Amino acid sequence: MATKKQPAKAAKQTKSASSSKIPKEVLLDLHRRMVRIRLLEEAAGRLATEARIPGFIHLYVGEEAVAAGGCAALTNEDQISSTHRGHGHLVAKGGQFKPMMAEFMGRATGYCKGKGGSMHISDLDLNMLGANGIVGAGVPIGVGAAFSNFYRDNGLVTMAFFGDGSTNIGAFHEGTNMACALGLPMVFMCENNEYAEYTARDRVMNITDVADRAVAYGMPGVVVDGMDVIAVYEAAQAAVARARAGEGPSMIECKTYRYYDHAGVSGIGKNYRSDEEVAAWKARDPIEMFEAQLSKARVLSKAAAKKIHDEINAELDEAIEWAEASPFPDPATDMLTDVYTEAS
Amino acid sequence: MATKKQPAKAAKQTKSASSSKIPKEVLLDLHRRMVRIRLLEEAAGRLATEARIPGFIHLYVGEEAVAAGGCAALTNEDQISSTHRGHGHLVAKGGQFKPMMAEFMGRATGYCKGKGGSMHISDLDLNMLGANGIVGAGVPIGVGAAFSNFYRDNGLVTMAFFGDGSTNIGAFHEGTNMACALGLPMVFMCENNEYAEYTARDRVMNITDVADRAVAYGMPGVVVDGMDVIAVYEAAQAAVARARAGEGPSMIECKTYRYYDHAGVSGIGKNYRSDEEVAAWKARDPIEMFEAQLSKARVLSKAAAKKIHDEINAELDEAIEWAEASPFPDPATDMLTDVYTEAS
Amino acid sequence: MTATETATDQRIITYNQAFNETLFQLMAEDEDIFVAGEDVGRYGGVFQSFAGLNAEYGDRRVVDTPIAEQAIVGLGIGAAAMGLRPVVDLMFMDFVMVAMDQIANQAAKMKYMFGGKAELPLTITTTGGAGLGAAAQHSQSLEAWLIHVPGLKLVFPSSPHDLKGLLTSCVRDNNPTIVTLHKAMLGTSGHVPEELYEIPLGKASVVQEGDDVTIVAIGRMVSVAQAAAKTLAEEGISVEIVDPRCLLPFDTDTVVESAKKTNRVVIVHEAVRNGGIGGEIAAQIQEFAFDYLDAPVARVGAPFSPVPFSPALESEYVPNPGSIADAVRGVLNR
Amino acid sequence: MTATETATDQRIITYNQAFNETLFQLMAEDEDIFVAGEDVGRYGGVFQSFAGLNAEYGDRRVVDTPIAEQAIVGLGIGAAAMGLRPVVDLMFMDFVMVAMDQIANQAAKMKYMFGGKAELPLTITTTGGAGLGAAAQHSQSLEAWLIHVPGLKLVFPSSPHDLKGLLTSCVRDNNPTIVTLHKAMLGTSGHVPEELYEIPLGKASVVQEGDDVTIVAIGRMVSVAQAAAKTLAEEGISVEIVDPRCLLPFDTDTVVESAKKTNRVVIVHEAVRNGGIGGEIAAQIQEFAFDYLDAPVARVGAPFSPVPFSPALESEYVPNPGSIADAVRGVLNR
Ligand SMILES: Cc1ncc(C[n+]2csc(CCOP(=O)(O)OP(=O)(O)O)c2C)c(N)n1
Ligand SMILES: Cc1ncc(C[n+]2csc(CCOP(=O)(O)OP(=O)(O)O)c2C)c(N)n1
Ligand SMILES: [Mg+2]
Ligand SMILES: [Mg+2]
Repeated sequence: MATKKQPAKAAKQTKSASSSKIPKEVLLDLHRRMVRIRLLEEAAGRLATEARIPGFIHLYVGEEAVAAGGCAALTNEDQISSTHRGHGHLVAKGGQFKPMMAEFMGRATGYCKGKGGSMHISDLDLNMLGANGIVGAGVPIGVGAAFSNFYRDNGLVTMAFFGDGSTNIGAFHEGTNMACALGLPMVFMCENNEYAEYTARDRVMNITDVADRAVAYGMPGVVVDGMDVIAVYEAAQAAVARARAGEGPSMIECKTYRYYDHAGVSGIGKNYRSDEEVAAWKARDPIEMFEAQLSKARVLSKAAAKKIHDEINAELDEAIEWAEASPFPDPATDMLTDVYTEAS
Repeated sequence: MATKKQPAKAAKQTKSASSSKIPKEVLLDLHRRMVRIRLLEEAAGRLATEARIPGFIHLYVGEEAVAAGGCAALTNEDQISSTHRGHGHLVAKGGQFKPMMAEFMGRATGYCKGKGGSMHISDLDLNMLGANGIVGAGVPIGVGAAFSNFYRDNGLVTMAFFGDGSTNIGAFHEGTNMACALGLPMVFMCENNEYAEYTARDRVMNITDVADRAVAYGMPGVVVDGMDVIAVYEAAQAAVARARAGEGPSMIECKTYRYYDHAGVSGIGKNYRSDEEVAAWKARDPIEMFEAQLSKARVLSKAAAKKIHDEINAELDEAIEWAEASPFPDPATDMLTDVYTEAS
Repeated sequence: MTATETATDQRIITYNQAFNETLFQLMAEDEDIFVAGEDVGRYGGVFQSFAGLNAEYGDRRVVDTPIAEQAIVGLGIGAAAMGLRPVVDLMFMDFVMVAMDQIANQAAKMKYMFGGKAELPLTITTTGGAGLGAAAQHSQSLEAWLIHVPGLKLVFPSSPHDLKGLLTSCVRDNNPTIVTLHKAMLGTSGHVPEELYEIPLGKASVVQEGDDVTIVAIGRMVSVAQAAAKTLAEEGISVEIVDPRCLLPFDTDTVVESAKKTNRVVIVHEAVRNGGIGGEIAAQIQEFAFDYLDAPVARVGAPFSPVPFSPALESEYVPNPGSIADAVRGVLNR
Repeated sequence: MTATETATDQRIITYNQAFNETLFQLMAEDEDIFVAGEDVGRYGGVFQSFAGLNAEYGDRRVVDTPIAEQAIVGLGIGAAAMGLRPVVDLMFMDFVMVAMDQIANQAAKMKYMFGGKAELPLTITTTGGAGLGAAAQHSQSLEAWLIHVPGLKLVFPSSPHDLKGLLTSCVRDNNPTIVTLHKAMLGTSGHVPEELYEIPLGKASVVQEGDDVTIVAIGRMVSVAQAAAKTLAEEGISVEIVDPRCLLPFDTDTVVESAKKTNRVVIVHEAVRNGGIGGEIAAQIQEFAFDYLDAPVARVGAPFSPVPFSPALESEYVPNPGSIADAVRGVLNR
């Protein structure tokens, strides 16, 4: 008999703020990124419920540690590619509330002049390559950005965010394999929230850890607690360092959870997951856990944390007001612009 | 630090006819399947060189042990899906020379009435789902056949043949994952001949053994010597038994080699692989090695083997003559038939 | 079952319910039919179009798949080639792009490439069209691509009634068929007989008779054309509306006959006008009714841009009663 | 370099050589240009179109990729968005199906979806057309799909000279462009200036002037139309041939002007006639030259089947001088 291949099982691991040697500014930065995502998303959810935001909206609440921990390991010049659940990625990469809110609302002042909306939110100036309505499609585009870094030998790294469900689609496979074959400076950041829309992960793939897929491409894969922002951050740092050093891609699987429905804040037929399951994950809320850690480590008191929330909420209120006062694009003049780049 | 995933390395293994408990009829059957492929392909190559076969032609010479060993483990009712290099698969599944030759030549008497040619050679009556001009595309179609077996609970198995290069494309990934997720009765049979057209495997994937990819789908993967028909046959038998028992898919990687150019018998710019490399593989010719084993084991003498070659060559000569005497399809009557199935 | 039950032939149900009950009934009559796609099983589909099927027919016949459109269509092809009658779902029509090879290189061509031996009783269901603020990758109408592919059949029903009849015909057909639902019509109600019936593939419907001009309208544009016709009637313009219903094969005869009668034609579809199906239809009309035309065949479609997200843009992007009426006045005032 | 060198402006080289030397020259002048695709590097491409580039510019600028068309196009998109000027190859046009999402949902729409911020100086090269016995999945002409996608530009050169000028314009353009070579024309020779030059995208060429009828022909059909025109000239019929060259954007003006002059038009393309680009062109001609037309615009294209393998079928499947001449006589005898 020929020898069977045995999947290498990955161990999980969790970090705590107190045990870590991470500088205080970084801890506070991680915290702020997470809270900014959370509050933006809660507001967006409310606005969608009130029909003040049209179209589909996919909220990132619960998964903040992934975008925050991943993006904090990057410089502003590094690129990220994203998914349909892209608000969190953009905020973590430095996205501003005003043009985000305006975009959600389809206003001319939005990041995409109202042409993209939630599902295509982007800011290339922040090296955020756009949310994407097609599952998996952001991965090959991220590979292209990583190639440009390799081509220019500029020391930059591209981080591709993607969901567990997206790892079943062809574009994901082609992209990861190409990045590994070409040895590009790239980090593959899986948000494994255990569901693709309303279908549980174990019904559509025969493995428990998405990171096992790294084996297929010849890159290292690690599993981290995606509710632990420090665990994510440290894994991301290591992977980014590796990529920056020219040692090629690696994959990080973050075990995480989305609190709301696949789209919007609730939806029909929510029987695809149990209330107990949701509660168990919420009991490990990434922001609450981190705030408790920070408080214990005397980095950030509860009062100071509350002040940050309040500040961010005020910024959000202002952004919402500004966005709602913003004009819609004008079909007469704006419909056919931005289709082509004119010769200069 | 989170734990790194380590690819499980597969051991290679080789079988010899003498040590095996395989019945004599099966040994002779394996031999005959291989020789039938070899001689058909040599003839097809000659005819293409003489422009008696039009279009593209991808020869299977050197890889006979894979199709023969794989298909010998199947019943007639089991299905196979194929690739652009499909002649060998069809012969191994019972394909007849006359309609094959006629198809290569674009005659109305061919398997596909001249509409498909080499790249689409097929016989659904033999449960051969067609050669395919699109790399990787045969895999999902094979998954569909396997699903029909599962659906009908008929105990049949589908074997998908595919090249090393094809494992880099999305359709392969989607198909294998779906088969594993649904637990379908399927065997994934990789012909790793180390090249995709003119590009070496190690330049387009970062792993040595394609079977490592099985890990990503949660199925067993094995590596066998693809020049050793018994090794292939035994691995296939085990995988087929597993699938038939309802235990789901597995992957077999056969290390093999094609003797001729990617397409046709030679071609421009053959500097993509060295003469030494070709010679080294030819020194381990699957048919010569097997005939030596059979002779040593007193299963088939050299003279008897030669007689088999001669018989098959005679059958081929007849098929070629028959095919060349066959009519071409008639544009006036045949062009627009077979596009749709008419209501009955 | 989700159908509202009143007197059998007076029943009013929605477009989405018509889809759902038709699948229920077809699956009951034919054991070879199974359904597969993303979230179509336990959840009942993202639009609940498949609601209840999994509970009734189980995981074997109503299959949740991974996100893998190529493999979903491939699953259908291989199973159909083995004699099953698969209904596979591609959620949004925009996703045909991800599966285009399996649809157009494999499913459509297999029979021909195999010299006739393959028979593929495969149905692909999907939702097209704009109007929900779903932006550029979830709002397209791609029928023009599909009619260019020999081997396929394609329907785009404009009412719950037609949906039931066309879906039935497609599922029972022994060729690869594609049924496009309009996602903004899912809640639209209409009269639908309870029992299964077929609408022949390739037979247009004259939705409304008229004398002055013919509007050929597709999918949701049929009701928009009806709204335009109402306005125009007030101006004394009598509009005939033809709904091809089946886009491949196409009922050229009915369309040409209408053109010969009214001598003026406006074609309306939601897809981008350039390269849209309107070009093919216009070319056929001028070919077969050349001497009858009093004005060039006009086409109304989306402007040459991706589908914009903002409702402010999208509402003008999609043809509306005003733009259709303008086009009608255009061909009349010539 | 593979170019045959004679006097600069008298040089005769092949279509394939024109492609090759143009890439050499463009890469020499712009460090941001790289080439990527299957076997385009060390081997020089399956048709040797990329021969020598890898040796000259190295593995970094001439990249062999895995078989992964989605990732090949994605590689181009991401790199282009970051300011490089990628040329990515899809070997056979049939393979656009495998990469359709990246081409039509991503590359074409990114700029619009991002409110204008993205600039994608991306060029996709591929080979279309039948004639080599390459059967149903290696012989298609899919231009009709691509012209339906706002955001793309598409050229289909009919001579070595046009190939050089159009390829240069496409690579220098700051939008996603697709350059379709005809695989049966690779060995065709013609006069090609040595230095780089541009042919504006969206400008048709009047290949031959005439009075009685206009043939609008695409790609390899231009030379086939010329052959037909020769026969027709012997019958006293004077044919004007217009080659759009660029199919998106399309030079409606030149085509319509010719139609107004000759009053009769035959459109010829290799793709399946139904849903082909001929429908769009015919619709535009009847729209803008309605009062000038003495006969319906005729269309010659492939019959409604996949491309057959057998040369006996394929030679009749593809429009030929005879079928074109027949169509011309058809519009004249009306
Ligand atoms: C090609 C494609 N198929 C299907 C969909 C519909 N869809 C949108 S999100 C989604 C689930 C994605 O799951 P995952 O990748 O795990 O991301 P998550 O939503 O959990 O963040 C699906 C099926 C799509 N947008 N694109
Ligand atoms: C989608 C697609 N891309 C590219 C090709 C061109 N092509 C044909 S065979 C081949 C190489 C396939 O390599 P492998 O799978 O290893 O099979 P082998 O030829 O070695 O048997 C390529 C790239 C194709 N036919 N389809
Ligand atoms: Mg998920
Ligand atoms: Mg190979």
